[in-house]
Amino acid sequence: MNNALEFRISASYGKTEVLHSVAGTIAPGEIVALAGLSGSGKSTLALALLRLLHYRGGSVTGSITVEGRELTGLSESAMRSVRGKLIGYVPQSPGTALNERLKVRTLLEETWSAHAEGAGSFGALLESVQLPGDQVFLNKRAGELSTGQGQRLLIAFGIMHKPAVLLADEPTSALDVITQAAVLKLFAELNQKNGTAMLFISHDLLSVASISHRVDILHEGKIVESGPPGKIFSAPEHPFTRSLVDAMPRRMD
Amino acid sequence: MRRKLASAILILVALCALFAPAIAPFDYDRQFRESPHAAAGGQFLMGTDNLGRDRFSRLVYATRISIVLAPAAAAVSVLLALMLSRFSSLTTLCLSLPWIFLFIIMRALLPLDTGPFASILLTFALMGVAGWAWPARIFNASIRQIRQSGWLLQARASGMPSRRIALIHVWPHLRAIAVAQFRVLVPAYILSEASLGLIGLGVAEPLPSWGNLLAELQRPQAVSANPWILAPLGLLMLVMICLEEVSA
Amino acid sequence: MTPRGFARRLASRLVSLVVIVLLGGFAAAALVRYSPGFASLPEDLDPSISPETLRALHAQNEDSNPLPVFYARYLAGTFHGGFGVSTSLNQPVAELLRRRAPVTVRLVAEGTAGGLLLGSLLAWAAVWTRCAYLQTVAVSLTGLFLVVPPAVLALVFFFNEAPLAIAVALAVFPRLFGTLRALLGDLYQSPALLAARARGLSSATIATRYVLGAASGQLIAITGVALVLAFGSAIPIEVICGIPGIGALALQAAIGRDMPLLCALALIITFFVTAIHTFGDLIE
Amino acid sequence: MRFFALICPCLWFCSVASAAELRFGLSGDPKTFDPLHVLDDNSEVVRYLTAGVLVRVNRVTDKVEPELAESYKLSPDGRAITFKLRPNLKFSDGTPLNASDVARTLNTALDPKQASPKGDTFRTDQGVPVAKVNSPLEITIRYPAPKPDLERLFDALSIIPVKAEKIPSSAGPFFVSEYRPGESIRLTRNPYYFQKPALDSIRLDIQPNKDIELTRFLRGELHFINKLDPESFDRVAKEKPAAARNLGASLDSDLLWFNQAPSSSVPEWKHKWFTSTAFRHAISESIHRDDIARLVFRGHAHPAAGPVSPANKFWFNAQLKPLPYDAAAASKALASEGFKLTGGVLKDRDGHPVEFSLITNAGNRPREAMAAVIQDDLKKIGIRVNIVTLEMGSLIERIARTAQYEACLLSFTSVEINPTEQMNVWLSSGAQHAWWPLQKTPGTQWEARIDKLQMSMASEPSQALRKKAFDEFQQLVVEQEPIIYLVNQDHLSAISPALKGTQPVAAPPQILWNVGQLRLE
Repeated sequence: MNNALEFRISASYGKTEVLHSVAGTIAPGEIVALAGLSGSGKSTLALALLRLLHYRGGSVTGSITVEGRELTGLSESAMRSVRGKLIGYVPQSPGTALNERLKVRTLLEETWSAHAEGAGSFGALLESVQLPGDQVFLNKRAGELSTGQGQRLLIAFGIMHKPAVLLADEPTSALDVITQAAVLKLFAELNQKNGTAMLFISHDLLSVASISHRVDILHEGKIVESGPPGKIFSAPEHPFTRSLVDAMPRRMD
Repeated sequence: MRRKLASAILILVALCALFAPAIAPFDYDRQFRESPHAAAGGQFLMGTDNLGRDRFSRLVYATRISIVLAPAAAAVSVLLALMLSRFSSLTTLCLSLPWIFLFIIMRALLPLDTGPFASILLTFALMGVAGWAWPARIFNASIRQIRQSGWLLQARASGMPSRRIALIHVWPHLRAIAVAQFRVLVPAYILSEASLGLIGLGVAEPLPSWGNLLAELQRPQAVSANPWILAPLGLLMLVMICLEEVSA
Repeated sequence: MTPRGFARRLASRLVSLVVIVLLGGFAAAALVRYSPGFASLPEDLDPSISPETLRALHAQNEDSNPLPVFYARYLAGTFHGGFGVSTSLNQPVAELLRRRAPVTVRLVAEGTAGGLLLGSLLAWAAVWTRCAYLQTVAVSLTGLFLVVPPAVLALVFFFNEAPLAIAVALAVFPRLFGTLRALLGDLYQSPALLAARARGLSSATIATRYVLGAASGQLIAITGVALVLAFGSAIPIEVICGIPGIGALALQAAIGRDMPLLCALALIITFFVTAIHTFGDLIE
Repeated sequence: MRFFALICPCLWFCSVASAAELRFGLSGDPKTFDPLHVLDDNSEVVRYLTAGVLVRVNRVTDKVEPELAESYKLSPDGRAITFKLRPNLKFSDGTPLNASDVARTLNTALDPKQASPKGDTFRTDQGVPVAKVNSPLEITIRYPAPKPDLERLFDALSIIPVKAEKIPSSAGPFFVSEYRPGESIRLTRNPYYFQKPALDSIRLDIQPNKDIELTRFLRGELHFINKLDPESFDRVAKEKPAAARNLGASLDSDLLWFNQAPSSSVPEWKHKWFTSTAFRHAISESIHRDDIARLVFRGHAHPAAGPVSPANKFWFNAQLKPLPYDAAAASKALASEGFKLTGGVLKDRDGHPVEFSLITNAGNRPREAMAAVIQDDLKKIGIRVNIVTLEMGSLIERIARTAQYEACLLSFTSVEINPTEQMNVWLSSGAQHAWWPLQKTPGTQWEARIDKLQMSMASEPSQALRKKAFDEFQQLVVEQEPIIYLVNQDHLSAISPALKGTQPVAAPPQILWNVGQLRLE
């Protein structure tokens, strides 16, 4: 059986390479956390995997396969049918990623009709991300949502078409601790229910480690260490991983 | 309330234009040769011009022409600007070309027996097409900002077709500027039509237009002799303010 | 951005600026060359002139070279300092421009500045104060000056011996008002501005950092358009009031099919518009 | 206040004025200060005021009077003229002027390389004149064949200095002492001129806007306006009655003609109408000339009788009368030609509706109004006229080069009384032969006759015979109407009562012709 996602890519902005032949494999149903400091190229990786990096002025070389299907070399219109359908994406901050002028309903409908015919029904979807499905909510403008609601909505967009793999780029960084925990729990549930493979990109090792099956450490554009969370925490090998683990807050016990 | 009043006025003006033959007491080209430069009042509501044509009737018919064509041309320009604004070099180039020669060339290609109405239709069409660079230059900066936005990336990541993205996501952000540009272009085109008359592309005798009625204002003596010459200016201003109120 | 990256971007921008300016000049030359009347002179209708003299006059006025050759020679001449000799005014173009530029530059610069200031003030009044009365005033004023032909404005100012730069400003500001208001309205609601207010920043800081800073790209675009608009309204104003400036010159050149003069004007105007555009790009 | 510096530059110098400085407006910059290359009106004004000419035609008495030449003598055979110059003549820069300067001026004007329009007036079909300097103060100019009105030609020949500068020194009463392009030209009295004019200097303010010129005149900043439009004239008459001067009919005529040249833009059936004298006459008869004069020109114009304005008293054929308006007669004449009026639309024998386009130049309000009157008049007999106003360059190209038009409304401006000036319009082979430029041979008998009459006008030494030929020519034009003459406008001027010594005439340069006698009080 094919892996949900397999990639080996390099990415650069102009002449500066920011990802140096970063490779990864995610099996179906697996949750992989990718941790690294700000500026280590995490967001670049997410955009590179979606082949959206050129919109931010970057370029990608290498190979990306989703369920055995090679993405590099696909035309823009072919890529369009991949994005949101094969690869879901949950962006960083609902403040900027939601078009504040549009209604929730419009956003949902548009995301739906990108890959499906007819009118979608969003009750179950919204329920699964613990958002109300009533008219009042649907008629709200994106700018009027709270950050937690916004993030849940973005997750709903990400999983709407039951993608093979979900890329989540710092999905919890804008949230308070309690909401953060709830959203993480939501991801875990969705993973169990739908079997969606997930790539979690985060600087917050501790929070994502709790739900992931494997952790990759990204440092200066390279993956320096990879392994199950337990091993990473107990026996980090790479000096960078060690410093990362050491810097984590410990429970006061 | 104000909005309703403004819409009512606009509808009234539009109705006047639509039913011009019923409202105008005379034909716009009827020459009362015995009463040139007649004062306002009596038989002629706003007096007559140098050939004894009823100013009021001319204004009503002029409204009919200008009020339809100028907004249509402005809409064409704004639409073109939205489509072409990403070509910023082209925009700059078009902003600085001596367009007047394009119009002179167009006039040369046009047969001489083109009727006054066809000629003015073409004039406005040309203005609409040629006038895209101004709004495009304004859109250009906003569009560049939008391109950087997170929501655009999100929309792309969810696989929406770009046409839908433009329509659903981008347009709401450009709407205010587009409407502002539209409102500026309408009177600009109405006025330019008079100057295009100087190269033979404006409205031809005997057809009246707001452009050639407004051009009369350039003769201060004429205005002091018959203040009703100011009427088109007042009406146009009223329409512009109402348009502003309605589209705000 | 790194200094090197900036230098590279600057260089590529400058190259494209030169290309656009040259294209602008060429397009202008082509338009003039292929418009009717290029090969006719007012003297064609003068019965007192003999056919031989007429032929000689035509030979003097027309450059029979194909357009690309004409343009290449013209550009070569430009690098040697002059823009050629105006065919309609019979004077060196460079001298004409030098003598006439100051008046127009001043009129356009003051008109643009005045127009931007007036437009921004009214837009600010309409958006910021949220005062219905002020909004009505702003909208009515804009409506009024939007529909008055610049030529009429010029006459009113001329007869009252008022500064004509104000006439230019009055012709320009209503065309900017709507855009400025839309821009300010956007900013007014932006979260960044809200946050800035929440931090208790002074209005001056908000105005300079958040409004001017955030909108600098659009503001420069608007300034570019304002300059073109101001020049556009300076033409009838100069013509009507008999001011010997570039605007009146441009009209004369167009009527007289004055190829060297028109090319020079096209080059200069394209240069200014493109330069502003490039500047706007670079500072973003 | 930075802004205040911007108050129109032309207002700056209004305050500075010397005692005897004549001030008036010029509509634009002169294109040249070289007297031999003057083509435009503005250059001509400057040329006239600075011209050192051998003789001058008195515009009132029509007599030739001495200027730089104290006397002249025509040879009995009418081929040569001998001028005797005044002694001690000088240019404005102090260099002496003698007969060799006259010869050089004439030869320069005649040099084909110079393409001088002044030279054209001296050329004849038989050849060019030869100048012979007899002594420093005497010169003889000899033609190979008799040349009518030879002495009058020298009214327009300004003697030029050796040094060809951009602004040359002058041999006339004034010289250009200051030129501010786009603003003003100052002429100062030539200290070496043989006579002392009453004016010290003249300032010509370049003022393209007629309304502003009028306002400045009414404020007393300008001493006269040479040509006013009827509306402005009525305003002067109301506000300063003493200043309003109607100089009577001008030499100019407003007219229209049909394109008779073979042209791709004129369909064959229309070409048939346009070449038909009956059709042209019917059109002429259905145009209400009185209404044009009354409405368009506020009564300051008169229906034209023929190709020559009655202002040209000597050459005008007094037998001719303006064609009265008679739409009924026109309709009848058209009916007898096979035209039929059905449902308000006139159709020709083959059923083509009678309609044509009328081009004229844009931006000339009276002319556009005139076109509207004609359109309305012809509508009454079922003819649809499509008015197209064109910008000057395009208009000239159509009428002088491509023949892409059907009918044209324009005016002829005459600078001179002498009717041979318009020869190029009437000769079939003429470049300005309006209805068919550069026609190879005359197409009809009457055209051949016009050619013959014109040729004899140019060479016949007897004035009486020339007048006879010219009368016949006028009669022929009125009968055949290749050009339909509409009205002669009055020449309307405004002259400040402070300007004395004026003897304005309708022919150019109307007020300025006797600039030597003008004075200010």
